[in-house]
Amino acid sequence: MAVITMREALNQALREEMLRDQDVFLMGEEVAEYQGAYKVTKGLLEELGSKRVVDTPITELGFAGLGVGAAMVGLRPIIEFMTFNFSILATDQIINSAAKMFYMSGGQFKIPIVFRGPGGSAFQVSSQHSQALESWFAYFPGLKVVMPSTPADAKGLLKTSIRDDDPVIFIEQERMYGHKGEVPEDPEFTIPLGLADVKREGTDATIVARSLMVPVALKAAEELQKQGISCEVIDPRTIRPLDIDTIVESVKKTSRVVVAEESHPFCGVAAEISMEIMDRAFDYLDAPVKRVSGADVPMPYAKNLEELAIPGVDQLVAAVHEVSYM
Amino acid sequence: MAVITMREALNQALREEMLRDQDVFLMGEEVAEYQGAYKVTKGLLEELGSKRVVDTPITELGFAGLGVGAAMVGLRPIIEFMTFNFSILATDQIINSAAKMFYMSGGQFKIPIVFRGPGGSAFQVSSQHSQALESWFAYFPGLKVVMPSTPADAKGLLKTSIRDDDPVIFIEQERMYGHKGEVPEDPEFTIPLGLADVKREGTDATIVARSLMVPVALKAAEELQKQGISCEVIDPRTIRPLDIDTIVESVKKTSRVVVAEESHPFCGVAAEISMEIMDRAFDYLDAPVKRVSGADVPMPYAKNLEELAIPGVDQLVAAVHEVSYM
Amino acid sequence: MSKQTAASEMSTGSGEKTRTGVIDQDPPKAVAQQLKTVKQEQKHRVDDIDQKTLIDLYRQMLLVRRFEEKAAEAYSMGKIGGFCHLYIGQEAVAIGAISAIRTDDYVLTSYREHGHAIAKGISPNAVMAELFGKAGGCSSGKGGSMHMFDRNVNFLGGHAIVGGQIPLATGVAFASKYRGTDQVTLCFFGEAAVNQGAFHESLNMAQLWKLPCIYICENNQYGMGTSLDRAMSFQNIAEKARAYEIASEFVDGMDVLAVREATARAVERARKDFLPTLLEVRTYRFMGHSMSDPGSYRTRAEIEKHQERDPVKVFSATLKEKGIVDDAALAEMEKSVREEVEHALRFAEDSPQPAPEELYTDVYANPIVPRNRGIDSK
Amino acid sequence: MSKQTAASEMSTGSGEKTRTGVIDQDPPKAVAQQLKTVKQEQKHRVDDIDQKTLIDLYRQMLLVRRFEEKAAEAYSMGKIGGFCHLYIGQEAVAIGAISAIRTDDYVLTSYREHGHAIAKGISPNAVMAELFGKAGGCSSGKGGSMHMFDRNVNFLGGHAIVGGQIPLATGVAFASKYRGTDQVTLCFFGEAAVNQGAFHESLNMAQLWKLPCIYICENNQYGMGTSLDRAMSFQNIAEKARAYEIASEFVDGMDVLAVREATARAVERARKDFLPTLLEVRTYRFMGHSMSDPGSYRTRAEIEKHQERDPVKVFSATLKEKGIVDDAALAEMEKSVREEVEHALRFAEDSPQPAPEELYTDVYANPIVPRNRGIDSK
Ligand SMILES: Cc1ncc(C[n+]2csc(CCOP(=O)(O)OP(=O)(O)O)c2C)c(N)n1
Ligand SMILES: Cc1ncc(C[n+]2csc(CCOP(=O)(O)OP(=O)(O)O)c2C)c(N)n1
Ligand SMILES: [Mg+2]
Ligand SMILES: [Mg+2]
Repeated sequence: MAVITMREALNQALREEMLRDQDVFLMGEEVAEYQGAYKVTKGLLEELGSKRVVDTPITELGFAGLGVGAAMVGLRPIIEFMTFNFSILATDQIINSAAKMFYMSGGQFKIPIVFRGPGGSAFQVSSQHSQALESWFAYFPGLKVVMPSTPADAKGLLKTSIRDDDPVIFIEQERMYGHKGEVPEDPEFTIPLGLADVKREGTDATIVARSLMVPVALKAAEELQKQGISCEVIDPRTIRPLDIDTIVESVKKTSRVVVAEESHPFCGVAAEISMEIMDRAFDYLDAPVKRVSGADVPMPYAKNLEELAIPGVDQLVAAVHEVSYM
Repeated sequence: MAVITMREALNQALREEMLRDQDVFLMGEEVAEYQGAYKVTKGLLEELGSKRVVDTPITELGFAGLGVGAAMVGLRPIIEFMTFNFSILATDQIINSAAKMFYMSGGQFKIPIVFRGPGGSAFQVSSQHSQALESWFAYFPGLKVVMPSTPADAKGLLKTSIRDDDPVIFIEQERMYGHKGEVPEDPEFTIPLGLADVKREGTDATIVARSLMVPVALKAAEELQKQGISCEVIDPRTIRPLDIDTIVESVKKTSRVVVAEESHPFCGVAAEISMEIMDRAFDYLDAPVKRVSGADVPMPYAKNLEELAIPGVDQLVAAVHEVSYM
Repeated sequence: MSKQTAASEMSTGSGEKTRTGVIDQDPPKAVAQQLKTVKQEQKHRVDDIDQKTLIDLYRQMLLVRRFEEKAAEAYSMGKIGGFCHLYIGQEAVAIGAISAIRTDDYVLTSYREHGHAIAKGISPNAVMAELFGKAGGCSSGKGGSMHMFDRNVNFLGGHAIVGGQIPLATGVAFASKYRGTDQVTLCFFGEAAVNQGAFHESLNMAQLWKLPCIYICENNQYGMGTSLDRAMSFQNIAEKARAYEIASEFVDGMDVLAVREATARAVERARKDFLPTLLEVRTYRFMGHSMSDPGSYRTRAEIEKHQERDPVKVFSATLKEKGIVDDAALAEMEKSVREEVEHALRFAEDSPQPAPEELYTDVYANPIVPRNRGIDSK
Repeated sequence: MSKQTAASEMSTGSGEKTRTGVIDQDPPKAVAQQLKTVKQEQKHRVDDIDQKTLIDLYRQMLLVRRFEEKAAEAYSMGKIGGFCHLYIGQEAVAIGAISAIRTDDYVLTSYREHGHAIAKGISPNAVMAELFGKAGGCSSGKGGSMHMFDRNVNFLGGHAIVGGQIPLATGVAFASKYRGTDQVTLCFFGEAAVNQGAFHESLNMAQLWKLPCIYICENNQYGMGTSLDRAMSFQNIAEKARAYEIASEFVDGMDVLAVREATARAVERARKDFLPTLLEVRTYRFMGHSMSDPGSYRTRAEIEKHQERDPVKVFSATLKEKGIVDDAALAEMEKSVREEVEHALRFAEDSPQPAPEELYTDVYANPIVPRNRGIDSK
């Protein structure tokens, strides 16, 4: 297997699925001639042509809705938001059209669309350009929400998302495009949605982490191993539907859980996971589930403040100590 | 004290605060000449004039942003969304402008604005017109979120919200406008934000409920009383900031909690409350916190399905039984 | 040429000029067209169309009118819930426009869509059952008055967020061009939707990419209780097309044939050259915004003036004057339409409620067996 | 009259016609104005303005130019992070326009705002320190390059969502009218923002309610890598004002005096009659979209052609030719500007980082002592 970046893995997934299915097209700001603001769509215009790879005006509500309309009649649009921050302008079409169409038409119009792009914290771009929105979308039945943390997951999950018949919110962490990893070359390599991955096995405590927090959690687990604490690191990968069973199984083994997220805490995914753990494994818990989240403030620009706003290894280590009553 | 409807209580709050402060104005679709789609703004145009009470085009993003701009230079806009469903079109201005302006300007521009209107489930208007968005807004630091459940709370909290210097999302339950209750007449009657109210005292179990679920919870508590189970019903009233202390105090007394909400469950307010309860009162809990929420589906139109989608007394009673291991 | 009949020319994307059916260049508040003039115009148009089509058009308008009168009755009796926006007065728009397209063409519209749904070919039974929230409804009872859908006749809703259908329709048209089919899309919306950003964003994309979408603004002069001039700084909607270099026409929405002809011209451009068009169709709703609207924002006299131009009456008069129908034929049609509506009502009443388990179906097309269960009240 | 200097007339809200500074009616891709003609125009304008103002305008343009060159240097050295959008080439727009208003008037703009911030009166020190993310920055280090604010000079940001500032500015103008002050608001945005719904919604409200807002579209012909004609179906932005019945002008953005005059005309309408105006100011950015843009979507030759009309050079030439400055004076200004920029750099470097506890301040103006604590990582 080749070692490639998350960016390249996503590019491969797009390319392979577009070659495989003529109904798939890619649309967004600067996806074609500019090769993508983050270069995820590099080379696609040249290979697939301007019918399949379409640059849009800056008109998020409009082209998101256009994508949903095209999906109603059977195309399979991939709508890139230059960043998910701008998807906020398009939420009406994502929520009121994409998420509800299948239901309100009594099952007549499925919406096979992927909304994708970078999300989460970026590098020093302040609060309008640096925010995590997964819980926001995951709240709505009708949407699926996917957040890969490795190049292989990125590729396999994006391919599955494109083949899926429902609207999928696919959030790529803006800081992780350069992360490298081994990625299968088989064009039929896919990863099912709704399946968590145990990124590291362990016995003493469970860390549930997604996206940018997965490498942080793995580093924390290494740290803790040195101290004799064996951590299991679980990456749900799909936020909705959420594979709570895998998490609960781990909790039954470890009895201690930390949920890490770079998002704001209030009504976030960690809260949802904790509630579910409590519901299904209450008697196994030796300590309350501990949440380690991004700061409950808009993202500041200053580098030192920004660093403080995003959870790091130390905080995870401290949290595991806390649930271990150390 | 006079017994009046929620609608009238809100109308009083608007009128009193607009008479009190010339900087307060009210803007939205059909708020003036039509007297409000739900008649909450009845009589205000006549009494206060068209400078203070402004009908807008159907242009939610535009007039929400206009309100934020006016607030930057010291006016105190009240922006009515005909229903909060339409606020989805305005989320960019609510989140990226209103919620973040004070922070990203380093504390220079406060945004004293109230976004208000009906929210939650309405009567048979299907999924685009019947949804609960409180967790959605409460996720963002910088916003305050208020949801009254009685006419008195509605009046007192709306007055406080208008006087507050931060952006407040004020959600009135669409089905509750006709609900009646005693309301103080004192024009200085206000209720602080961030303060929960114990709507009923009890010793055996705690039901946390907001908005439409409060009367449901009170009925369930009555039912349960007959069965010899004494329930405490707590209404947080303000979702953000959340008065978790009052809830935790109750839990320490009852050791059993049900959180009721008509919203979808995933990443909702009940999840947040449960996580906080677990964090602060883990050792007091005799059972996992039980969530009773609206169905995890878009709201259907058909009356029989709609009824199934919204939690009722029976479900709350069953949930209290469950946490009581009955 | 009198002002009323002057053909004004509007610029189009390709520099070409289209004929327009302009009947009234006065600002919106101005008086409606004289009844005589409309009928005059309509009589000329009749000559170009075969009798069967004319009678068919009339019957459809009558059907929609009687259907909605019946729905209003059922609503008042509490058999229909929620919002219910009647189309009475505007029938010529949906029926004229949709008569100019094929079954495999697409239609999207707003919440005021009973007329469009029936015109596109959904049976009155299925529309009425949907209003009743029954399993036999065209959206299985899940959509209701504002969300009618039917895959089989390419009726793509029924959308309740003002302006929301405009980007969607643009996408449907995008798909036709993408696939190289010659299907066109009709997108209906009210004049108040023009103030939404979605309108602006969509028209720009449609002309930029030359998409076969026909934007039909049903200018009934009110958005709920707000008259056009209180919401829009420049009220000539057809002219706004210039900001996007889109072809446009101003059309008399009380004349079913005028709407049909203008739509046909737009359809030709769309089918052959993938070009979009904006039609501003001036019409008027005779009823309140929805069943619960007291309607105090306009006078009885204003409504009555417009009712003189009732599109159903005007058309029946034209057909009679032209000798295409006689009183007996009209009475016969009235009877058969009333029977059809009665039948729809009975169908709706007899149709079962959706089964309780339907609450949980149709959320996902690929439901991933939830490993997480029990997170809601079920 | 040659095409380049023809004064075209645009309709305005009140039916009145305004003079325009139209210099170029060709579609955007067409060649830029001949250098000679611009200078000709500018020389005429010089005569109407006092020397001190002229020199001041020049010095400001030079200051912004040198400031940004220094910022680019610091960025390359890693002292500035995030996005950094330079204004080089467009200086005449912000400086010309802002020179036509008072300190108590308001300015809002996009993320490309260093020039506007300095022109409105924020000290280069505070702007540079903000770029450095330091406590001495005009937004205390919390906003960064895209979010400069200064309450004291009514500089209201610095907004990073394309089009987001347009409704905000409309609201600021609403407040001036509400209070009956004669303050006007300048709202700057790029031409790509015109495609956003927010533009459409705002202009409609501004003209409907007659708000004293001046919308200044800085048409630099590219939105990131997308040229105007690839994103907008009808590219004459000034003309789009007709869809709202708003007054508009097309202005040469390479001539600081042309911008100043056009703005002054708009300001008069706004101050006296609360009327909005749309100015389309044709300009060009000489650098990439942001510091990280490789810029492969346009040729060196294209950029160089526009650089011949470099607004700073054109203006210094005009001033020299008119005898208002000589080489010595120019050199002196250059020196003092460079010193000012050096000083700003030192100020920024010396300014402390925000204290860690600042992470948690300024979230709420009325912080309600959180009864819930510890929900985040602190
Ligand atoms: C985004 C949004 N805002 C507000 C509403 C409430 N609403 C429903 S219809 C309507 C008036 C629309 O008028 P128009 O577009 O002219 O269509 P008409 O009702 O006249 O057919 C309003 C304000 C809505 N459904 N969606
Ligand atoms: C809503 C939104 N979409 C996309 C972006 C990313 N973006 C930032 S600037 C820009 C180009 C804007 O071009 P224009 O409005 O012409 O202004 P200019 O940069 O030329 O000054 C884009 C696409 C954004 N910031 N906001
Ligand atoms: Mg209307
Ligand atoms: Mg530009």
